[in-house]
Amino acid sequence: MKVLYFAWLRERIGLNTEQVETQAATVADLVAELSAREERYAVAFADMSAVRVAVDQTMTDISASLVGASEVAFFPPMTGG
Amino acid sequence: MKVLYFAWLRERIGLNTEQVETQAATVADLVAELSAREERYAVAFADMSAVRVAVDQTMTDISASLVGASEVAFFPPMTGG
Amino acid sequence: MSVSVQTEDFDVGAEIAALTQDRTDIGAVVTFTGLVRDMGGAQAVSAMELEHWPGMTEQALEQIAAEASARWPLQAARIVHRYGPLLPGDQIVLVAAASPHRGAAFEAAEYMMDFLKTRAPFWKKETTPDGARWVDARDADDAAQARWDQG
Amino acid sequence: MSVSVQTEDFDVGAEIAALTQDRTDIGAVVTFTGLVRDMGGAQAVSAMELEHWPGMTEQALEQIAAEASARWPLQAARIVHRYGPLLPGDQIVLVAAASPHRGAAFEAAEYMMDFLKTRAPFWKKETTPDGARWVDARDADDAAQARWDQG
Repeated sequence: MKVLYFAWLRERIGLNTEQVETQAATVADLVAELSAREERYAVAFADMSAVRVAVDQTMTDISASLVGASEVAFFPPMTGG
Repeated sequence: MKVLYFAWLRERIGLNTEQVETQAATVADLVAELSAREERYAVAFADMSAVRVAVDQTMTDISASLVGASEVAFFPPMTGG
Repeated sequence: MSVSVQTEDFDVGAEIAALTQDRTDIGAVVTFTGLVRDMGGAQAVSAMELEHWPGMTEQALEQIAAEASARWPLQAARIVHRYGPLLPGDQIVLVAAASPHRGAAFEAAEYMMDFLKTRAPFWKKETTPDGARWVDARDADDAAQARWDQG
Repeated sequence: MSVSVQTEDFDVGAEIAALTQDRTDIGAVVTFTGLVRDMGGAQAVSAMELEHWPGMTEQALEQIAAEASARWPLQAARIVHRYGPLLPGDQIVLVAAASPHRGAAFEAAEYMMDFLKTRAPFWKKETTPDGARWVDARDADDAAQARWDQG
């Protein structure tokens, strides 16, 4: 699974993208798995109400299924314009 | 009294400005006086619902007083922008 | 706040640059540019002549810009209106509003356009295949202006 | 309909000229230009860094322009958004809408800005006297976007 991080998630995790070996069935499972793996993920994902999720470039939420998905992106609410 | 004409009023009357000797007490009196004087005024002022009036550069209507006024302008509704 | 009544064309980029130059407190600039269309109602338009009331026009535009500046927190308001002979595709009018926030800039620009349509002493004459004709004022423009009275 | 995501500055006059070139059927062009302000909330801002999601950003902007074009009778819609390092006073974003009539051009430009604020994958980081900080999304921007659902 390709995982992308933007803005302060990228900074806290220290990566903008990585390839993750996972069997997580949902985004929530993936978040739990990463958070258990290393402190920097746990810190970044501490408040998921401040985190937005896209699966295969479609905005969704933490309950979304990862079955058949190839890319997950995590980022704060957008502040363009 | 200085009298100004714009757009099709200017074209029908054939002048953009003229000095008129008048004792007219109101704009309506001036319109009647000019219309009686020459056909071109009568034609221009035939439908006063299509004519707007400014006295001393302030928008007003045909019932406005001319006492103390030095300038009257006649024009169709504005179409700028 | 500044207005120009001129025969020359204008450059919207240069106008925005002049409004924002040496300032770092402006967050939003909204511009409206009006152009001569090749159709007036159902008729083809090959040329347009814009007549105005010199002296009075500048006053009317200044008043419209001042009213917008009083109603919204604007850092700059600008109106440029051309007169004289114009062709389809030519720019006629520019309205620009600058503000810290976008809502105010949008509303002020729209307000200035609505009042300019009904309150600035300009008259348009179009050349069509049937000859030249003076453009009638549109009821829709009066309605657009009137809606600001309720706000 | 076209969008650009770029580090370079843009010229609003040139953008309008490109939209209207060789056309005589456009009556109205509305533009919104967003600029970096020297204040973010109560704090002085000395610089800004705009991060985005390459590839996804272009798609999101194209969708916003397409939605506006479907909702209003637009003859052209254009979005330019910069990314990378910017300074107070710099232009960040341009939205432009061209239509035969002014109401549609105003509404479409405002619609595109409202959706761009909440739906385009950009993130702003400001440099302040207390250090750098990521800009929070504003509730007001969500509300501005939501109002189009009722129309």
